[in-house]
Formats: sequence, C-alpha cells, structure tokens
Amino acid sequence: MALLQRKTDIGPPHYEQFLPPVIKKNYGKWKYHEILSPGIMVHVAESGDEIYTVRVASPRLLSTDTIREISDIADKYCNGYLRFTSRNNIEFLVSNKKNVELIKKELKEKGYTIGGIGSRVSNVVHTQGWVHCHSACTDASGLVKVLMDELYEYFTTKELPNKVRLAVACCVNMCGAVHCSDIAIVGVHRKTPTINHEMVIKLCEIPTTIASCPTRAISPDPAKKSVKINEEKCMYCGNCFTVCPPIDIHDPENDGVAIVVGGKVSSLRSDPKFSKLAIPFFYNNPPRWPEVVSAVKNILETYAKHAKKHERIGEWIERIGWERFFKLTGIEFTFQHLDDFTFSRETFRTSAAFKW
Amino acid sequence: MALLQRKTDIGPPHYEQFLPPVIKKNYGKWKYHEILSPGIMVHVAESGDEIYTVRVASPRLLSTDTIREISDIADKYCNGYLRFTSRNNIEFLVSNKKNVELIKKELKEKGYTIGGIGSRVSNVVHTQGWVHCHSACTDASGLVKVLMDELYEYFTTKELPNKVRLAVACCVNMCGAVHCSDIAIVGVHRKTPTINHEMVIKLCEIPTTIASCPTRAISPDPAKKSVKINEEKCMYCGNCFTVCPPIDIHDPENDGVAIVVGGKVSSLRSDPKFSKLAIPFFYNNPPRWPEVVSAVKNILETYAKHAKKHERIGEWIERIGWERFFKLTGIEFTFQHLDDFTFSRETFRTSAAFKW
Amino acid sequence: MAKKYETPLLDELEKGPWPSFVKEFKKAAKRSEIASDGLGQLEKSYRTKRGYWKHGGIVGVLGYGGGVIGRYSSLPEEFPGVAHNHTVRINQPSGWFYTTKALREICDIWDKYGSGLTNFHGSTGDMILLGTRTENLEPIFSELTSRGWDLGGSGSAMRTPSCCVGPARCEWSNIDTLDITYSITQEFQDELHRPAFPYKFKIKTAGCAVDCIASIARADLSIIGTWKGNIKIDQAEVKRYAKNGMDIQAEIVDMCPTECISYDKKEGLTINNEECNRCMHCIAKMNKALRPGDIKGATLLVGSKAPIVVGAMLSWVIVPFIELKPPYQELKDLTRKMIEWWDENGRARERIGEVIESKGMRPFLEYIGVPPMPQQVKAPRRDPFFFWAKTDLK
Amino acid sequence: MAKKYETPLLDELEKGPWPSFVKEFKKAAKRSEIASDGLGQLEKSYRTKRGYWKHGGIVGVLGYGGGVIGRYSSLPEEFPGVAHNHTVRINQPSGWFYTTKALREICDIWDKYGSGLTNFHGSTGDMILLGTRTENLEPIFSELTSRGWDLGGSGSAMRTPSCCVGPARCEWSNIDTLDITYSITQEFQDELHRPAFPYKFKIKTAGCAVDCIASIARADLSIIGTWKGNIKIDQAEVKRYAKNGMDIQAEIVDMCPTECISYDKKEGLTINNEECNRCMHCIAKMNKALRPGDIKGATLLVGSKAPIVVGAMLSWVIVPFIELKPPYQELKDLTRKMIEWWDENGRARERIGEVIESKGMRPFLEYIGVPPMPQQVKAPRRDPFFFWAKTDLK
Ligand code: SRM
Ligand code: SRM
Ligand code: SRM
Ligand code: SRM
Ligand code: SF4
Ligand code: SF4
Ligand code: SF4
Ligand code: SF4
Ligand code: SF4
Ligand code: SF4
Ligand code: SF4
Ligand code: SF4
Repeated sequence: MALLQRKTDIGPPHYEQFLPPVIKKNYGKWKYHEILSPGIMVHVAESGDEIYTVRVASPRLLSTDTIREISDIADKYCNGYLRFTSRNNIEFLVSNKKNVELIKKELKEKGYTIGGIGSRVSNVVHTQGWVHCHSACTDASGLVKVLMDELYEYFTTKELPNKVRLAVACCVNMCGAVHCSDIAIVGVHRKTPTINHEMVIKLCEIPTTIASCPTRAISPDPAKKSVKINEEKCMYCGNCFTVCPPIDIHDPENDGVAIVVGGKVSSLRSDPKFSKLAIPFFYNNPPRWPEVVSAVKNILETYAKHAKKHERIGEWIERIGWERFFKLTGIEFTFQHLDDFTFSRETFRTSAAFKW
Repeated sequence: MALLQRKTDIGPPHYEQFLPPVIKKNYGKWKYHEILSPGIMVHVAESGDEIYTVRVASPRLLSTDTIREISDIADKYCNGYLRFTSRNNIEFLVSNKKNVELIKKELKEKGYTIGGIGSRVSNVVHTQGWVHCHSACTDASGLVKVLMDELYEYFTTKELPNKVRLAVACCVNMCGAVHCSDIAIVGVHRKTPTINHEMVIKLCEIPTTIASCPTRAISPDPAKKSVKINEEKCMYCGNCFTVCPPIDIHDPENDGVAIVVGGKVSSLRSDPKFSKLAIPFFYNNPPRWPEVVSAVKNILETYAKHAKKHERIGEWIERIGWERFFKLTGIEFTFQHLDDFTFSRETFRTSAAFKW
Repeated sequence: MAKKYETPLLDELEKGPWPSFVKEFKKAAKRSEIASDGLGQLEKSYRTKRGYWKHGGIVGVLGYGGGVIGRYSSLPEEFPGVAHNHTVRINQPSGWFYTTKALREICDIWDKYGSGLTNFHGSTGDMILLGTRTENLEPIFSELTSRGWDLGGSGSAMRTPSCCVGPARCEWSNIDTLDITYSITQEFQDELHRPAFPYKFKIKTAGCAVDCIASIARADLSIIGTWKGNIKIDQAEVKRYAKNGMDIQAEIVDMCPTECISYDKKEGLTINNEECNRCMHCIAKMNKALRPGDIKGATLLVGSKAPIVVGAMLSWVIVPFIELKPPYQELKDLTRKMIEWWDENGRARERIGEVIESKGMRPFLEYIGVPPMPQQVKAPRRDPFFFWAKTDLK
Repeated sequence: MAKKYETPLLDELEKGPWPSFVKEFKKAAKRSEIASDGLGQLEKSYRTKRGYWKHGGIVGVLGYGGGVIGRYSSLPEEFPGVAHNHTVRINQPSGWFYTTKALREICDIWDKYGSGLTNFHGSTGDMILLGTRTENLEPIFSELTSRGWDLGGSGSAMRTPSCCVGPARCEWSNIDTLDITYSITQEFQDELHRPAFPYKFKIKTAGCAVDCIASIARADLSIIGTWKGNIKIDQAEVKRYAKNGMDIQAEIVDMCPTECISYDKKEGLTINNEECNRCMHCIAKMNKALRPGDIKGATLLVGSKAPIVVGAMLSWVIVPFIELKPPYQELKDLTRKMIEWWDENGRARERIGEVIESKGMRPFLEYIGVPPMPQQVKAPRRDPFFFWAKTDLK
C-alpha cells in the first residue's frame, strides 16, 4: 500500500510542469491569434513562435477509456500536452504546424467533433442531473446531448453574430452559469414540497430549515413538532429540501424545465447581464425532450436572423426590446414572466415608449 | 351672507368657459408651433389661425395684488385670457399678433421676466418650506429665488443642450418632482429624531408610528409606554414625525440640503429616470445659500459644456458614466453616494468596464 | 398696516432679477396680519434655521374631509397673526386656463377672508389660498361654491386630477386631456371630498409621451396619450429643416432610440414605423415635419410616487392601449376596479404601487381583468422562482 | 462485465453526432459495477422522470472536511453498485493544462478504486472522479497526494480557485492568472480543506474583461485583469482589416460603448483613451491591430453567486485597480480581511455578497480599508435616505 506517502495540504501540482515548451518560452508574450477554422486557431508570439490549438467537443462525463484515448492522440501530435477549456472542451496543443492536418485527420477518423471556436455555439456548461445529484429536477447530460445533436452545425461550421453560450442546470441552485448565459435551461419544480413530519423531527434542524426559505414560506408547526409551508408563498426553489431532505420537492408529474435567455458575462460593449425568463415550463420528456430542443433552436435562429454582427443575444434583445423578442420568437407571455421576487419593481416598464 | 348658496361636490368649473375663442375654434386641431424667442411661441392651427403665448416667470407665491396686476395686463392684450403652466409660469394668450410686441413692452416695463420656453431652464417646481410646512428642513421659496437670480440668463436668453428641469423640495416627502428632475435640491435631516415620550403617549398611535418607519428603526418602548429608535437604522426621513409630531426631527445644527441630478420624466429618447445623489449635504446658509447656488451652477455649466445637443442631464451622464460626471464636476464621492437602501444591489457596478 | 417686523435676511431676497416671493409677502402684509406675521415668523426661521409650524390636525368644512390643510404656528404668542394659518385648496379648471374675471373673483374672496397670499399653483395642481383662520373656512367655502368653485383633495382621498394643456394648445395631444380630467374629477367628487382610501390617489393626464404634467413620476394613475399607425412625414418641411442648418443625422436619426429612422438628402426621412416606440423625440425636434399617427388612444400606467416609505417609484404600464372617448366609461370602470383592489389589499398609508409591489402584479392584473403582456415589463423576471397558481397546472 | 440492464431510453442518447455521455457510461460499465448500476438507475430516472439520490451527509478523508461529495442511492437494493456513489474533487492544475502522463496517472488510480467515470471538469474547476465507495476514499487520497495531487474544496469553505488560460496562451492577459491561482490556492490550503466559513467562498481569475472564466458571475471574489494607459494601435493592421472587408465603422466604431473611437480611411483608427472603459470589444474584434495599454493590474470584484436565496448576483467592483505581482501579498491580505468581515457578520449559509447587501457596502469597505469611489457604482443612490455616521457630522 502506498498509504505511507499520504500528504495533506499540498495543493494542486504546479501548472508549469504541464505547459508545452513553446508556451513556457512565450509565456505572457503572445502577440495575436487567428481563427483558422471553427475548431482550429493559432496563437503567434512576439518571438514569432506559434502554437496551434485544435478544439474538440467533450461530453464532459468521460470514461477513463476516453481519457486514455485522447492521451494517445496527444502523445502522437502534441508531445503529450493538452488542456481543457473553461467550457469543458478538449484542446490539443500542437507546437508543430505540420501536425495540425494530421491530428485533424485522426480526430475525424476516430469520430471526434472539432469546432467551438469563434462566433458560434461552444460546449454547454452543465451539471449533474439524474446522474448524480439528489436535487435534480431533470437530467443535464441528456439535455446537453439532445441540444447539441440538433445544434451540431453551429458548433462545427455555421457562424452566428457572436458567441452563444448555452448552459443547463438541473435545479435552481444553478451549478452551471445559467443565470448569465445566452440561452440556458434550468430544472424547476412547480409544487410545494410534501413534508414527512416524522423524518423532519429526526433529521432536521427546524431553525435552519425555516431560515432556508427565501420567501419565508416555512414556519414552525408546533403541534407536529415539525414545520409547515404556506403554499401561497412557496416558489418551489427546493432550498428547504437541501437542508432537510424529508421535505421532498420532487414531483415527476410537475417537474420540468424553463428556458432563460439573454445573459452574458463578458464586459465587451455592454455590462454583464442576467438571463431572463423566456419560457417558463416544459414537461420532462426524456430521452430527447423534443419540445425543449426546438424551442432553443427557434430562439437561436431568430437571433441569428435578426441580430447585428457582434451582438450577443442579450444585446440584441435589449436593442429591439423584450416585447419585440416575444413577437419575433412567437413565445407566449404569461403571468410567470412578470417578476414577483425582490426586484420586481425594477422590471416593470416605467415609460410610455414601447413597441406594439 | 352668501351662505345660502353653499353647494357641495360641484367640482371645478368647466374649462371651456376659460378658453379664448381661437382655442375653442381650433381645439385639437393645432398643426405646429414655433418658438420665436425664449419667452414667446406661436401655435398655428390647421385652419391657419394662430395663438401667441408669452410666458412670464412667477414666484408662484403670489399676492392678490399681483394677480390683479397680471389680470389687468391680460385684459389689455389677451381679451382677458391667460393660463398657468405645469411649472407655475404665467402664460399670456395673445390671439392678436399685433399685441405681442405691445404686451412684451409693457411686461418689461413692469419688471416681469419673459422666458423659459425651449432648451433652457424654466421655472423651479417647489414646495412650502418654512413658509408653511411643519416638515421642512429648509426653505423652498428662498432657494428658488437665489438659484434663479443666479441662473437668470438661462431662463431669459442662453440656450442649453435641452430643457433643464429644476426642483426644490423642503423634505424627503418631495412634494416637488425632485425625484425625477434634472437638478434638484432636497431638504434633509441628518440625525435621529428626539422623542418627547410624554407627548407620544398623549398624541400618537404607537402601531402607526412604528409602521411609519421605512427602515424599521422604531420599536415599542414598553417601559416608557412610548417608542424607541435604533440609531443605526434611522435614515432621518422624518416620516415618524409626520405621523407623530412629538418625535421631533428638526435640528438646525444638522439640517440642510442635498443635490440630486439626472432625473427626467419625458419618454423622449430614453426612459424616464430617477434623480441620483450628486452632493449629499450643505448646511442651511440663508438667506442666499451661496454654496448651494454655485454647486448647482457648476453642474449646469459642466453639462452645458459637455453634452450633445438634445441630451438631457441624465442622458449625458449615462453616456459618459457617473465616474466621469464626478471627475468633470469635481464633486467628491462619499460613503453617502453608495446606496444602502432597498435596491442598493442594482446600483453596484457589475462590470470590469469603467473609466478612470 | 404698518410694518411690524424688521426682516433684514428676507430683504436680501428682494434683490436680484428673479421675481421675489418676499415682495409678494410684503404686498400682502400691507393689508393682512396673517401675511405680516407670516413674514415675521419666516424671518425668524431664516435666522434660526428651522420651521415653526405645527402639524395641522383636522380642520375643514362641513361634510368634507379634505381640501383644507390645517396649520398652526408653534409660536402663537410671538406671531398671533399666524396662530391659525390654514391652506385652502381650490380645484383648478383643467389646464389652468382662466379668465381675468374668474381670477379677480377668487382674489376678492381671498382678500376678504384670508392672507391675500396664494400659490398659483400647488404641486398637485390646485389653486392654493395660503393662510386663513378656522372660522373663515365655512364662509370661504360658501362664497366659492356659490360661484362655481369647489375644493380640491387632501388626506387619504382621491386628489385633484390635473393635466397638460393638451388639445387646447398643443399639436401632439392624442387625447382630450382637459375633458378627461374634468370628467374624472366630476366622477370622483365623493372620493375627492371624503377621504376613505388607504392613502392618497392621484391622477394625471398627459396628451403624449412628452408628459408635460410629469404624470409618470407623480400619479397613482398616469394617463398618457399615444397612437397606433404611421408617423406622418412632410418631406418638404424635412428639407426646410435641413436647409435651416439642422444636422438631421446627428439630431434625429442618431438619437432615435429604436434606430428606426434613416435620412438621405434626396429620399428625405424614412421611418420604420413597425419598430418605432413612439418616444416623441423626432416629432418634438422636427415638429413641422412630423406628426403622430392616426389611431389615437392612451397608455394607462400605475403607481408612481415620492420616496417615502419604500423609495420613489415611477408608474408602470398596465394597459398599453385604451381608446378614450367620452364618457370614458371603460377608464372610469377600470379606475374604480384598481381602487377597489387597492382598498381591499392595502394597509393604511400604502399607495397603490406599494401594494402591487408587495402583493405581486399578477393578482392586481387578474382583479382588474388585464392579461399579462410584454409591454408591461422592461424585461421578464430573472430569478427562476416562478409562482404557479393551481389553475396554471393542468 | 456482462450487460446488466436494458436501457432503451438511454440508448436513444447514443444516437446523433454530438459525443454521447451514455457511450462513456457504457465503456466504464464494462469494467465497473458502480458505472453499470449507475446506468441502470439513470435509465429508471429517465423512465419515471425523477432522481433517486439521497443527500450525502458527511463522508471524507481524515483531517479534511471537504473534497468529497457523499452520495447514496435511495434504491440500494435495486442498484447495489451505487449504494455508495461518492464524488472525489481533485484540485485541477491552473488553466487545466495536463501532460498525458498526469492524466494516465489519474486514470490508473480511478480504475483501481472507482467507477472509471469522471467529469473533466466540474463547474467550479475541479477534476471530478464520479462514483466510489466510502472505504475507498482513504486509499484514493493517499495515492493522489503521494503523487502530488490534492483534493479541491466543498462545503462551507474556500472553494477550488480557477482561472482562464491567461498568459499561457492568450495575448490579452494583464495578469498572470495561472500563477495567481496557484499562489492563492496554496495560501488558503487550510481554509480549502477544513470548512469553517459561513458558506462557500469562490475565487476566479480572468486575465481581462472578456472574462473567459465567467468570474463576474460565479465567484465571491472575481479578479479581472485590466490596464491603464493607451491602447496600442498598429495602423498597418487596421488597413489590412479594412482591406479584408471589415466594416470598421459598423463593427468597431459604432459598437464602442463609450463612443471614443473614430475611423477614417486615411487617418486610420483614433482612440480617445481618456474615455475608453476598457471593455475589450475593439481589441477582441481587431486583435492584430489593437493591444491593451502598458500599466497592468486588476480589478477586484466581490459577491457573485447563483440565485438561491436572494436572487442571482453579479460581482461588484470593490478595488478598481490593484497591481498584482508575486507574492501577491496585498491581494492575499485583502482577501483575508474580506473573509474576516464576512465571517464576523454573516449568518450560516450567507454568501459574502449577501452580507454586504444586508449590512451595507460602507461597513465592508471601511473594514477592508478601501475608500468610496465612483468606480464602485453604476450610479449613486437615488432615494435620499442617506446614513450619516457620527464621524461624518462635524
Ligand atoms: C479557451 C477559453 C479560455 C479557457 O481558459 O479555457 C477561451 C479562449 C478564448 N476566448 Fe473566450 N475563452 C473561453 C471561455 C469564454 C467565456 C466563459 C464561458 O463561456 O463560460 C466567455 C464569456 C462568455 C460570456 O460573455 O457569456 C468568453 C468570451 C470571449 C469573448 C467575448 C465575446 C463577446 O463579444 O461577448 C471573446 C472575444 C471574441 O470572441 O471576440 C473571447 C475570445 C477568446 C480568445 C480569442 C482569446 C485569445 O486571444 O486567445 C480565445 C479563443 C477564442 C474562442 O474560443 O473563440 N472569449 N470566452 C474558453 C473556451 C471555452 C470553450 O471551450 O468554448
Ligand atoms: C406649457 C407646458 C404644458 C402645460 O400644460 O403647462 C408645456 C408645453 C410645451 N412643452 Fe413641455 N410643457 C410643460 C411642461 C413640461 C414638463 C413637465 C415638467 O417640467 O414638470 C416636461 C417633462 C420634463 C422632463 O422630462 O423632466 C416637458 C417636456 C417637454 C419636452 C421634452 C424635452 C426632452 O427632450 O426631454 C418637449 C419637447 C421639446 O422641447 O422638444 C416639450 C415641448 C413642449 C411644447 C413645445 C409642446 C407644444 O407643442 O406645444 C410646449 C412648449 C414648449 C416649451 O415650453 O419649451 N416639453 N414639458 C409646460 C410648461 C412648463 C413651464 O412653464 O416651463
Ligand atoms: C402644497 C403641496 C406642496 C406645494 O407647495 O405645492 C404639498 C404639501 C404637503 N404635502 Fe405633498 N404637497 C403637494 C404635492 C405633492 C406632490 C406632487 C404632486 O402631487 O404631484 C407629491 C409627490 C407625489 C406623490 O404623491 O408621491 C407629494 C408628496 C407628499 C408626501 C409623500 C407621499 C408618499 O407617498 O411618499 C407627503 C407625506 C404624507 O402624505 O404624509 C406629503 C405631505 C404633504 C403635507 C400635507 C405635509 C403633511 O404631512 O402634513 C404638506 C402640507 C404643506 C403645507 O403646509 O401646506 N406630500 N406632495 C402640494 C399640494 C398642492 C396642491 O394640492 O396642488
Ligand atoms: C459538481 C458541481 C456541478 C457540476 O456538475 O459541475 C456542483 C454540484 C453540486 N452543487 Fe454546486 N456544483 C458545482 C458548481 C457550482 C457552481 C459553479 C461554480 O462554482 O463556478 C455554482 C454557482 C456559483 C455559486 O457558487 O453561486 C454552484 C451553486 C450551488 C449552490 C447554490 C449556492 C448559492 O449560494 O446560491 C448549491 C446549494 C448549496 O450550497 O447548498 C450547490 C450545491 C451543490 C451540491 C453539493 C448539491 C447539494 O446541495 O448537496 C451538488 C452536488 C452534486 C453531486 O451530486 O455531485 N451548488 N455550484 C460543481 C462543482 C464541481 C467542482 O468542484 O468543480
Ligand atoms: S444544479 Fe442543482 S441538481 Fe444540478 S448539480 Fe447543482 S445542485 Fe445538483
Ligand atoms: S421550496 Fe423553497 S420556497 Fe418552497 S418552502 Fe421550500 S425553501 Fe421555501
Ligand atoms: S416637501 Fe416636505 S416640507 Fe416641503 S411641503 Fe412637502 S411635506 Fe412639507
Ligand atoms: S426619521 Fe425615518 S428612519 Fe428615522 S426613525 Fe423616523 S421614520 Fe424611522
Ligand atoms: S404632454 Fe404632449 S400633448 Fe401635452 S402639452 Fe406636452 S407635448 Fe403637448
Ligand atoms: S418617435 Fe422616437 S422611436 Fe419613433 S421614430 Fe421618432 S425618435 Fe424614433
Ligand atoms: S479572459 Fe482575457 S486573458 Fe483570459 S483567456 Fe479570455 S481573453 Fe484571454
Ligand atoms: S476597449 Fe471598448 S471602450 Fe475602449 S476603445 Fe475599445 S471598444 Fe471602446
């Protein structure tokens, strides 16, 4: 057993040992880059040195088999160097220009998907879903798969006015960056949780449970030595369930997903923005959620058709106005779209100027 | 006694009887207008008829003597018709073009100030102040007088990029439209009110008093059968004083005024806007508040110098950024400028893009 | 009357070119003790930097709960003339049009019973008679009403509605602001004179989005005229503007918030009316060349108010478009429904906007029977804590 | 291992061109019961439309309070392989650079002790090993640490910091994102491994305002590189962009948020750097022609997070400009002060941004010793309820 070598608090290995030599040499001295194709770019250093990046789609959920396979490829063409991106793509770091075409060929042969660079859809930031999380209202990996099957060409070839960042989170904890994505899917509940009072007594701290509720819907139920929920106030966030599992929020009949749009995090042109509600609900329809996929596609393509070059989805919508967004996409406006949370006041229209 | 004729609920007299014949004839059929000079405009009807308006400044607080005097003038040149504007100016309605020069001459001779039309400063919307209100932290009429003495030419002649709406309110009840004005002065307190407990018992309803506090600073003081105020939470709004006068908010040592800027109500170009804090405090310095006057003038003239034609103050500031506004005006940025009320979150900067 | 007080500080405010309220005070003080003692007390305020008025309590006229603001000096021994110093609010005629005859009538009454000081006008719109004693209120009221005038609102009541000059002298008015205001004022006489609401309720009417009455900032119900259909363009006049030196590209095209205007020297001005949000900028700045479209109506907005207690609010779009023709029945019915809902749901001293904010827009809309529309929001909600009514779940 | 479950629904997700996570599952399922039972349970979830995982409770390795997410099936009889299904979070190297040697090392350990399933990477940045039993945690930990790897954060602790690729492969990075992240991670090892905060605390570092790590949306402390000084222009390259068909007026000039760029075919591009807010648009879209200025540093922003409980937040500018040179002492000290203040003022499960919002920005700034600056706000406050400290009154 290797247990003798157990250490603590050593932190991650130093990044330097993982950098290809050309990067070590030109670290901090890159001059410009050029996007050569939807999945290949070159960065040129002040020294004239170059590094080619070949980006490949990843389902993020990888078996060790696949990791070994990409390692083999990286050994062959990248001297054993590669990286992952902040959106979970794989980047092969090719120092030798000649290898670019070769690695491309091999990747294609092996069925890898090259793309995601430039003004297009890149990989979908997402979360655990039914694969691993107790909190999930839907499955994240499945939604990503069916979405990207449909939007495949927007990753590999087609151009859009700007980058479109997609995300999926399986509950309102939003472990993905759903709250600031161009288009995102978030799992939602729609009914007040059921309470297993006996288990509450055993497993939960009542004050913590009460405090966990953002809308103050939970109050003590002294008779039952448990808690009760005011249905009028509950917004089904599931926060109570996280701190007190016997308050079960799951309800296959009423759980599903919402689509939010228009978020961004970069500061280019306009301030970072929160995503806003586009469509409040779809029933879970696994394995391929066709209604959700076509709704996302509709939004994406309406944007592609109407936005100016370099406009992100949120910028486009703010320019044309949300009333026009609903008209162009044909999405129905419902009571759910009207904010009723803390900042509702700031969302109501305070101007006589708007479009029909 | 005329008491026999007492009537109730008759409402105001019908407006029609007060309209000059040319207005009655062309009611709703005006075609265009032209601003002939800073205080004179003509409206032309589809019929070709014209009505000339000669606008004259008013201190709003008028003696019956003055009302009789302007009535005499209106009789002479306007067939006895005149009106007041929503900013309390007097408008002489001249149907006969020939009378325009004559009335102008007489008004000048009698010392009236003609102006306020077009892209300039018009009259100052204001409130009662020490003249009449129990709630006042300052005097409104006095501030208006000293401001307009200084900005006189911006009413009578000088042009600005657009209209500049000034307002003065003597307390945060803001009976003027301070909260949406280009530049406004608002009376503020700075210390927690003092409580006369004996009188509280006599005069005040405790629950109403507690409920009146926007920051929940007031709580019952069962010992004294009165209330107490949490100094940390009190924002000196004076609301408690209004519902319960023995909680006295007045404090000549610490009362004064703040200047807010950038509000507007029209929907032209951009949405109506709230005024925002420019300068948190000036001591009351009657009779002429010189520091306040020069601060307002500085803001006005910085705007005049830098804004684009047709930009309102708030539009100019939003284009250049508040950080630039503070730099250009040389106004110091203090802790008071940082919002700490309900919507503070929405005022904090959430972008890496800002100016030095 | 002889001069009663030295007013060295206020005298400073007789200097300078802007009309002086102190001069007005002095004129009235010649005849009225209220005015002269008011002046004396004001001088003292200028010296000590604080006011000396007491909160009014309830004074008024028989059968009315409002229209008079009670005011007493806290120094009645020092300034007996203003021991009582009440304000009488007279409901102004729509649009503040007067004949000199009418003005003199008011002056006569006021010289007889009051200080001779007025405000033309108060911020809500009333004609304000500034300073009288309790015992004069009934006589004043009789004289006024017998001559066709009535009191305005105060307290937790409908307040005196007011409006912009509108069709009387403005080419942009999409609605008859004066008539609407008159008609509504008559409709709500009882509510105006007998406070029975949770708090005040103000109505202001503007003929277009220019909003010369600032309705969007200070009316519980803001009625703002608007139109559907194309902006009318007179290309000859466009040319004239260009000739007279207007930089049409910079002043009009580039400032259009929806980027829906284009200009070409030859073609003239083109507007993509589909995208226009009717902000009024181009029309206002080129008023001879451009005119609003033909289908006239109004937008109803609800909820604006001054900052206390929950912070200032602007009015929110509730009904994007409504036709307004006499007798304005739909408007009146809707207004009553709004007030009813507010009355049922609001606590004392809560304005309607505050109640909508705290109870949510949905119950309000459902009660008054208006469906959700994207025109009601700047943007849809962000945080995904949607509420589902039982009826929303199938 | 033989195929254990029919998965008709999941099989549908092997179809289509995008890489299939089901295929990954099946690969691992060939060798691992955890993976195969995981697949079985997932198929059931797809059938019944609900998850079957239980909240984890506390599992972990000796001396650490985090780094492992405990997870149990709620159907252990039906799917014994995932009765335990814990996640091991491994702190990734800065910028997610790896050698294949390192990757294989991890794979070897994981094939030995776990499901063979991973996430490359988790949303916070960790390498995630997905699915193992409690008894394997200590061995895995020993194998990892003996080879130079350590666990990442979980629970109410410092979380694994992460960063964009930065100077390693990006021409715009104003700071050494990789080194800062490494240095900070080492500095806060104790806080990372032993949860003692009110709630989680995340740090993310981006080299510029493009923010390729989304730090402004999901980090309690967002470090974003920036510069002072003029944007460098290569006019020859500007010409080349024009020649290659870029509409510089539309794509660059008209999209500059501060309107500080002008372009003229002859003169080329001119930037009024005084007014530039360094948004990165022009640089990003003309990267060969434009480069950031020379004085490098960073903006520190605080407070972003996901919606629960008070709604989503973006980070707020706290320190507009700070130089960041090794050993980053000022940054570390400031970070400690921020955490200290949060710790003293926050309740359990309150993120730092929530505490700042509820206690006010002022006490926070005063505690960490940063003065108020207009750069910290989009706009100053509106409602005039200013707070005055005793020290503010003279
Ligand atoms: C590799 C990566 C950083 C990393 O450390 O992993 C990266 C790399 C680059 N980004 Fe990024 N960005 C990466 C995530 C992001 C993110 C974060 C995210 O998506 O969660 C953002 C913010 C998105 C947002 O605003 O919501 C991001 C917004 C941008 C932008 C801004 C686009 C815009 O106009 O708003 C640019 C500039 C551009 O494209 O012109 C940019 C530009 C670039 C450049 C050109 C920077 C450079 O000079 O090398 C790099 C390649 C461009 C490309 O992929 O098109 N990168 N980039 C990330 C790749 C993710 C992926 O696999 O697709
Ligand atoms: C007489 C009056 C209406 C009334 O019923 O009394 C009025 C009358 C006109 N306004 Fe107004 N406005 C009047 C108060 C307002 C107000 C309300 C206020 O100030 O409280 C506003 C909103 C201010 C704001 O947004 O904060 C107002 C914003 C405008 C604007 C918008 C300016 C802008 O670009 O934002 C215009 C259009 C313009 O000037 O191009 C305008 C245009 C006009 C026109 C040209 C309309 C017309 O075709 O007749 C009128 C004369 C113009 C002038 O005075 O320059 N009027 N105008 C009010 C005169 C007040 C005064 O004595 O100065
Ligand atoms: C006379 C007038 C100011 C003026 O000099 O013109 C006025 C005077 C007073 N207002 Fe006002 N308000 C006046 C228009 C306004 C306006 C403007 C408007 O109506 O367009 C506002 C802002 C809009 C709004 O309603 O929010 C306004 C917002 C307030 C408030 C704050 C209400 C709120 O919900 O925030 C109070 C406080 C209160 O109601 O207790 C208030 C209270 C008062 C009181 C009654 C003070 C009190 O608490 O007893 C003042 C009596 C002063 C006096 O001694 O005469 N007054 N008040 C205006 C009424 C004259 C008229 O009838 O025409
Ligand atoms: C694994 C991961 C999602 C993923 O698939 O990548 C994840 C998974 C969980 N997150 Fe998360 N969060 C993960 C990144 C995030 C992020 C994104 C980030 O860190 O950049 C966020 C949004 C940013 C933020 O922190 O606000 C995030 C916001 C939450 C929240 C809401 C926190 C809040 O203050 O609003 C919770 C709820 C909680 O803490 O109880 C949460 C809770 C959870 C828990 C621990 C569920 C729970 O309550 O026990 C999930 C465990 C799932 C599982 O079974 O494995 N997770 N979580 C991510 C961590 C992997 C890693 O270490 O790299
Ligand atoms: S988003 Fe919710 S369900 Fe999904 S991983 Fe995060 S906490 Fe779990
Ligand atoms: S689901 Fe959310 S809103 Fe509903 S009771 Fe639980 S914590 Fe409260
Ligand atoms: S603003 Fe305040 S002090 Fe002035 S009149 Fe209104 S309530 Fe009175
Ligand atoms: S002054 Fe305002 S904040 Fe202070 S106690 Fe009175 S009501 Fe509350
Ligand atoms: S609001 Fe419109 S209609 Fe009324 S006066 Fe102003 S510009 Fe004319
Ligand atoms: S009214 Fe406003 S939005 Fe419409 S065309 Fe004119 S400027 Fe543009
Ligand atoms: S954030 Fe800036 S420095 Fe970092 S990778 Fe993106 S563009 Fe480059
Ligand atoms: S960085 Fe942004 S603000 Fe600065 S010049 Fe470029 S586009 Fe304009």
